[in-house]
Amino acid sequence: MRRFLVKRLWHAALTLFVMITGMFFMFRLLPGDPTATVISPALYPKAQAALKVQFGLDQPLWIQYFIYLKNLTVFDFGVSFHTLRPVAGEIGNRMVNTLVLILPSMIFAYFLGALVGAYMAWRRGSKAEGLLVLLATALQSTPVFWLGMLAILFFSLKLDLFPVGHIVSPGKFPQATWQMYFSLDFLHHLALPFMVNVAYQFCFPFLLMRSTMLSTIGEDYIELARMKGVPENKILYHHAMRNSLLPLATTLPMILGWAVAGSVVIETVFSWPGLGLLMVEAVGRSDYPVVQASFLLIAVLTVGGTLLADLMYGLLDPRISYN
Amino acid sequence: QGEKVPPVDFLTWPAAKYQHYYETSSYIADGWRELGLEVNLNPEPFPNPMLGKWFSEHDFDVVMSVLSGAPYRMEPDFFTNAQFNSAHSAPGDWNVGEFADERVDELGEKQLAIYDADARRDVILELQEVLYDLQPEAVIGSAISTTAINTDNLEIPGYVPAPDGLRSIWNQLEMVSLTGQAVKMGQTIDQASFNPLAANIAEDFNNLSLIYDRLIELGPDGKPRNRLASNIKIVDETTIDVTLREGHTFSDGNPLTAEDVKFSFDYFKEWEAAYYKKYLEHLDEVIIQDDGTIRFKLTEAYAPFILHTLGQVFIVPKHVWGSVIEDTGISKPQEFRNTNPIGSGPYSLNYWKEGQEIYFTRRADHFMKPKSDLLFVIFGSAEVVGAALKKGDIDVSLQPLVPTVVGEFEAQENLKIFRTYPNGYMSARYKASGEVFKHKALRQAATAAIPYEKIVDEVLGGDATRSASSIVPINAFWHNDSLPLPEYDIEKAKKILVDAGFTWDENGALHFPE
Amino acid sequence: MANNQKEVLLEIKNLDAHYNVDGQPVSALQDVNFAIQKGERVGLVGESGCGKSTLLKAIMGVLAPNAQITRGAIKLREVDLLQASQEQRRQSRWNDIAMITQSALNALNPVHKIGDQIIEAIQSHRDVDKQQARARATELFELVGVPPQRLDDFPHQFSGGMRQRAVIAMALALSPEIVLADEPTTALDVIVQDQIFERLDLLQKEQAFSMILVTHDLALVVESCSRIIVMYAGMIVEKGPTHEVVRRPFHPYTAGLRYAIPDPSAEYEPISIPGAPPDLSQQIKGCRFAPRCPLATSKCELEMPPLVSSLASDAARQTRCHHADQMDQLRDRFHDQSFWQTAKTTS
Amino acid sequence: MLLDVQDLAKHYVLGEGFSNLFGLSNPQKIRAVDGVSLRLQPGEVLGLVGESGCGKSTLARILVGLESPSSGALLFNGNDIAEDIKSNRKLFHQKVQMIFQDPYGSLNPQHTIEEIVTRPLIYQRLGLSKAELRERAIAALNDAEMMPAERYLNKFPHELSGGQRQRVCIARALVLQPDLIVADEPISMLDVSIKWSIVRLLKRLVKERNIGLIYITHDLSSVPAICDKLAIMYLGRVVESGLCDDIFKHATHPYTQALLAASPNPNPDIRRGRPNISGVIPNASDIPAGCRFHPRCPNAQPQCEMEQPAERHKGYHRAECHFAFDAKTEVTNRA
Amino acid sequence: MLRTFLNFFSIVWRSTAGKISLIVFTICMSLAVLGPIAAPFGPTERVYDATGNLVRLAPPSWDHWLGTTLLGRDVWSQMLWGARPALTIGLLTALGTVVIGVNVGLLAGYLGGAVDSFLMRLTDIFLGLPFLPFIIVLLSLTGQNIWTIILAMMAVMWRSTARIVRAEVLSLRERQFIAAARTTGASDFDIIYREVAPNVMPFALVGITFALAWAIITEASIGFLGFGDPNVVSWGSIIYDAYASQMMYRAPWWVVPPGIAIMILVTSVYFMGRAYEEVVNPRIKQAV
Ligand SMILES: Nc1ncnc2c1ncn2[C@@H]1O[C@H](COP(=O)(O)OP(=O)(O)OP(=O)(O)O)[C@@H](O)[C@H]1O
Ligand SMILES: Nc1ncnc2c1ncn2[C@@H]1O[C@H](COP(=O)(O)OP(=O)(O)OP(=O)(O)O)[C@@H](O)[C@H]1O
Ligand SMILES: [Mg+2]
Ligand SMILES: [Mg+2]
Repeated sequence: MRRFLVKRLWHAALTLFVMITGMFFMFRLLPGDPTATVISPALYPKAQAALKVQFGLDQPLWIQYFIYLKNLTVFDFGVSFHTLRPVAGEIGNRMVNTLVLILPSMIFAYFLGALVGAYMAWRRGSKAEGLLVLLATALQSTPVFWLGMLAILFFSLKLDLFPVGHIVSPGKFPQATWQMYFSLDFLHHLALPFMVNVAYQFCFPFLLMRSTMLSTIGEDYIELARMKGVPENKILYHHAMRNSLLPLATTLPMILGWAVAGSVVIETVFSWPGLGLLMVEAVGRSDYPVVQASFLLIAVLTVGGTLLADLMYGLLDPRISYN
Repeated sequence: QGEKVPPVDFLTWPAAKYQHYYETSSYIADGWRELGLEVNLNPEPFPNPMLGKWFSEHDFDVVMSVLSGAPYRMEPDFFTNAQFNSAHSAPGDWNVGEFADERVDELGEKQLAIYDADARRDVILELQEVLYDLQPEAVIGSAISTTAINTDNLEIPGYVPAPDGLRSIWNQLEMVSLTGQAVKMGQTIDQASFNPLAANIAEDFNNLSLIYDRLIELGPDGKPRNRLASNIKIVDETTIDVTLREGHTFSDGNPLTAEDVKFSFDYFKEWEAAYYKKYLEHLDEVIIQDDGTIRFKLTEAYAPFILHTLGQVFIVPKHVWGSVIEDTGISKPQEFRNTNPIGSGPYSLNYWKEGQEIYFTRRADHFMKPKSDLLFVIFGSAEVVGAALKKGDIDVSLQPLVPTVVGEFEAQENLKIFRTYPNGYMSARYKASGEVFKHKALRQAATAAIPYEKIVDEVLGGDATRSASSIVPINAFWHNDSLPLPEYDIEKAKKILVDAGFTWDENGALHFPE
Repeated sequence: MANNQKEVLLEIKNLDAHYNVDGQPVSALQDVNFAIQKGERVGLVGESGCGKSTLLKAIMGVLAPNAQITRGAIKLREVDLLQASQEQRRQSRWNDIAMITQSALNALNPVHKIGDQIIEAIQSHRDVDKQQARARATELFELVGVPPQRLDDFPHQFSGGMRQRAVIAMALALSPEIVLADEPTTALDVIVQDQIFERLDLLQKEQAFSMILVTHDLALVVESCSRIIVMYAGMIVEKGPTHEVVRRPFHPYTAGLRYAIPDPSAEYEPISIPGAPPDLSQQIKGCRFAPRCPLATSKCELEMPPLVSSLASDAARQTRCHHADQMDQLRDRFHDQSFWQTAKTTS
Repeated sequence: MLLDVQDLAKHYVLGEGFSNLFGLSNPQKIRAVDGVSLRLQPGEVLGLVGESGCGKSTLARILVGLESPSSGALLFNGNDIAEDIKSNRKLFHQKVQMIFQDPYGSLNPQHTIEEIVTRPLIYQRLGLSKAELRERAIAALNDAEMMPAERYLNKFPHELSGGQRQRVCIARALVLQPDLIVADEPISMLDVSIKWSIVRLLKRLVKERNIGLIYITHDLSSVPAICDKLAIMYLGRVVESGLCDDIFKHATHPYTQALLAASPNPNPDIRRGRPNISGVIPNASDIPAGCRFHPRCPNAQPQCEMEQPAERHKGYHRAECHFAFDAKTEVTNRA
Repeated sequence: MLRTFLNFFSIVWRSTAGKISLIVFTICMSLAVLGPIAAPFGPTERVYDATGNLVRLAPPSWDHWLGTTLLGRDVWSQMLWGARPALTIGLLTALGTVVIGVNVGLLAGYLGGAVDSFLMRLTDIFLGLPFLPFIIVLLSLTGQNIWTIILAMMAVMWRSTARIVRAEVLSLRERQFIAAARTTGASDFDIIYREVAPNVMPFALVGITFALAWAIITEASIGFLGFGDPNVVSWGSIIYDAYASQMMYRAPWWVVPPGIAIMILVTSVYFMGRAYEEVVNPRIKQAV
């Protein structure tokens, strides 16, 4: 176990390191001058040079790289080219906003998807199952931004039930940021993107759970449980679902990182001031310290999530012994 | 028959994000095709690499130039001499078309040295005339931006038609909230920085000018008005004396003195604050004459100094910035976050929820007499801003409304529409040093082959003002209104070409004169 | 119980069952009839796919969803299980009839402890608390010869033999009257197989349950079952007291099976039966074994032989063959591979 | 001598490698094959019998060159196999073929029978034309009693019965005309009713072509029908070997005796006694000291715990037991 | 290879859902091929009425089945033109993705050892990348046209296929027919590409369908975020156009059709993949 952990941590660290390096050089070596917008070509040449010095872009590349690495060790991600503020602070807030949107909806969607998926597999062949599978696939096939637009069109504009976007009503911003997350107004704003995200995220766990369940149901131990006279609903939850949950539960941590990355579109539609929106804006402005740090954050989430998934696997499946 | 005119590389904006600009260029291209030109629209992603091709590489035959208006750009030098003086053709400078003409250069230099507005005006008008003839660019006009306020919650009794409309400090000072709360204004761009040395986008300067005072503030009419200055005296071509308003204080209660003014100018220059570099170029020295008078010594005569330098540099408190490097351990003042800015302006920053809201509390004791608190709300898209305004969530949309929805907003009882005539403009900027448009006749013909009316009607929804000059009519004092508006006249265009010896082959393709 | 008169515990009557595969019925069981008496051990042999597991699952009432019983009755002490309600059947499972499944590796849920799986079986039927159930599980493990402290192990931590024992322990948890064993030792080595059968013999003596032993291995049946049922392609082709059936098979298939097993004491070489079992999704009119049978005649192809007593002296000795009466003369020829080669399908 | 195996061993070491740099693991040594000697003449069938996990398959994989031994010598036609493989792997594989236990798993499900049978020729880069390939495939299938072969050429493995599949495996092994065939439990997954046709086929091929066959099984009862010689393996070693008849009639190692006793007998007139060994085969990573069988041996003496028995023999009949061929431990099997 | 493809269609055709999706997909394909010919107007052509006025924001009518856009473009024509980029990008990306993924998976899974470690670390790195933002970055750096979009998507998407294929190869590697091939003298190359590869083809095909579905949606998302090819009208860019013109809630005929088209196309692709998957391999789970 300890060996496994050390090995996995080492892999994770290596992965992150390569990503950091790759990202750093990607921005600087690929065609297209990222400084072109930070340092607007519309500025006078002298002003441009001054800005270059200000951002440390006048140094040789490898020195920039080592400075970057050195700063990373103390969690200094550099300064945003756009706002000139430390990137960490820039991202932190946005990340929280993204997480309050993504995390609950993902967990809820997973929960719902797993339950419904399991139940539908249990009732395989029924009309309801066919319909739900079709619906889930169609939802999965729908661009989420379009789904969001329709939701706004219908729920916000037609029915006037929810705000069209943003995170709180203008002027209702409480003094302390954390208070916002507990305000009714915030929940009111959260509702619609939350629902859209749930609808979208629901498909994957639903379909996955259903298909794993279908193969689990054919397993001999389900048959034995039935022979033992174990009541049906107990077979469903204690045996079938417990086993089918494995692949699903273990994808959750990994998917989470991806969901944060994928929040770009949903945040755009709902003007949700989260990390996704920030990333797109930052890419548009070539604010690569911000982009790099966001990517790093997501990579840490994903790599960490994968690690967690592997550990969870061991926890949930006694057959895994980490040797 | 001469060489065939090579295909025209028309650098333009991506259709997706900058629809109007792209469409305008596409209408222009259609017009030119009728002249027998082959035109390739080359939409490049904005800002990158489009800005690079536009400003650094000058990689185009013609570029769809869209320059935004801003109060300081009312200064006549900006859209004339700065853009067309051959000395400014280096990469990164404003003469992107590498246009060169002796007469233009000469007139341009001349107006810079004239402090007397009327005398300078004559030169500027002449300069416009020369440019009109040489056509370094085809001016299309400027789009009117339409915004709206919610009259249930807001009144603007002293509204003035400034080129930046509701964003203008003059109008924001006049906003009176009827709800007793702050005036809620929706926009899509967050503040980048409250550090005046680091700021470089328009919205940043707008909000900074709420917090910090300048010596001069540009009036809505484009003329300078005193702000911290109570009097300005041109002593000679290179010496300007400014008398300071008395008894004013910073928001932390410390008095604002001549020391602070000198400190600010010296400080911005010393630390090479990027944006101000150009404007501080000609400043030689700041001398405190006495408690209330500051003398500015210039290296050479520079007429825009009043507007561009005195009207742009923010006066920051020496007691804060003087020690900011030592206090915070940063290496240059540009790195200072300044989240709790101390200024002498009519408002002070109450809070800033990054990416979400910015709240300004009015300083009742300020000489500019702000009427209400201001709350800027940042939305993700213009669409949402509009929707929020209609629903009454916000009082003002700072985001221009799309022409097609204006009617819808107008129809709503409690909304009032404001049309703003900005001083920016759109043009097809020729690369005058390039193979195609080095021919004056071709530039003139091309200018006559642009379907102006269609563009205004169909692309800009009728909400645009045409102009013959790069100084647009809203900048009334400097604008040369004697120049006739160019018209779409394909016959006239062809005639210009024929006269200059251009010919067409059997496919209708245009050929250079022999 | 007091007297020697054996009572019939389980009776299968005229059972027909099929699977639906792509809308086609696959006849898996046809006209199955037999009865089990208290305390006896019956061997059920036949080639792979002949319906042995289907029969056991039908008795347990856990047939796959695409299976359907179209006819017949399964009577447990005169109660027809096929008529019982879902809940009644659930109650009856494991309580009355328990099963040792074909592959113990897959039959144990990999994520639950073995002890818990036994406890679950007990608690599904008895109103006992966990302690009591666990005590019973401990007792069972001792019974089958596994150290009780290993109740807290997971299935993958057991060897094949131990797993099989655990499944046996589970089957005995509620002291059922009938135990169905579906190839309990096929996957195991001979020595382990022997150990398990030794244990089973012991337990059966102690607990007096009846047992159906399903296997491919005729030798195993010969050694451990008093009666034998031979199945071929979903039908019972022969049944009777084991030793008699093996010594004197009346069905060519039984003879084939018998001589396909190497017998170190005999002089013949083992034979193989040419061809393969029929495709059960096709309608078969005649004897299902006819295509592989050296005795087959046109009658065999057209007419399904009934399962009838083949020996006047013993009603329990039954065979499904038109030519059973010839077997006494021909039996010796079945040792001979070339005789088999005369069957129709041989290429 | 077709095959001469001398003191062959295969040890797997688990948990070595990079992570061991941190000293976090203690490598585990699995002695899968632990000193095996065998000899085989052309035209002979050697049976290799033992409980699961005793190393039969490992030995087989070494014999066909799928794995290399940790130590010991392997002479094939008098040449060292290791050398053979090094100098010309392809040629070696032409001469030694293997038949696997699972007739489904050893056929590529995506290939037709023709492809399966011709692939060896293609891999050998023999430069045969399409027609020649087909011809040889048909010949091999005919040899494996798949008749008429043409009918099967375009079928896929899943369209065949288990017995037919195993014949295809045999045809694939034959197509290169090998000198030695190693068959690892070739009939254990087949139905009783067809097992013997496969066994007979193998036996016929060995005799007709004068090739060697190593027949691996865990089922002693199938051995007399095919094997000439027999080797009993226990935990990576051959504990008893000799002529088939000798062993069946005069098994001398207690393990062989137990194996014989444990096999059920189909003859109702014979009652066998139960073997009196206990426990299960230990793990190959944890082989008992002394005689490796002693923990389960009914005759174990203190000496057995201490020292590894030397080989004893009586003619061709050999056994590794301290008491082999002693009159008092010898059990004469039922005749 | 061809066999597997034909097999794919015949298997898909077997189930009802598969049949319907195959028909829908074929219709979309033919739209992509014929669309530009059938389209009444060009993708950016402005439509004027008899009096010379721009026909802007016209609701659906007989002349304009799906109405017109703010700048007087025929939405129906744009839909027809937009099918081609959606499918070209989708198909090429899916193909490229699978070719890379399958090869990486094959090599890593079969060769094992250092090759495997290296390739899997590489895969881990790509798995850690935020999918959409990364593609956007690539596009903003390398320019935005169909080919860079395809390359950028390919650069990220191969990772899932590689993982799935590798896992499968790991289990295939232990199958006896591989050992059988080795004992007949097959080289590593022979084994990888002649023995193992045919067996991962079903995975590759399922991979293609999932990658196709993903690519189409991603292309739309890229278009929606304004990073699409500025010279190409695609379904995603139509939605973006409406969005950027602030017409998304005012001109439903403009926004709804591209969304529905994407939904129908992608659904049919998913269903084809699933119909195939259910038959060939119940083990293939949803491509993660
Ligand atoms: N769920 C099912 N759906 C369709 N056909 C089935 C199903 N289960 C079994 N069959 C078929 O029914 C027949 C009988 O199968 P069964 O499992 O009862 O045989 P068996 O005698 O137990 O075989 P084995 O010895 O291999 O276990 C076979 O032809 C089999 O293919
Ligand atoms: N590649 C390997 N790495 C580590 N251990 C192995 C490997 N292959 C085999 N072993 C171990 O070597 C021992 C012998 O295995 P082998 O497969 O040769 O046994 P076998 O006699 O063929 O058994 P069976 O009858 O089950 O096929 C076993 O303990 C096995 O776990
Ligand atoms: Mg069975
Ligand atoms: Mg083996």
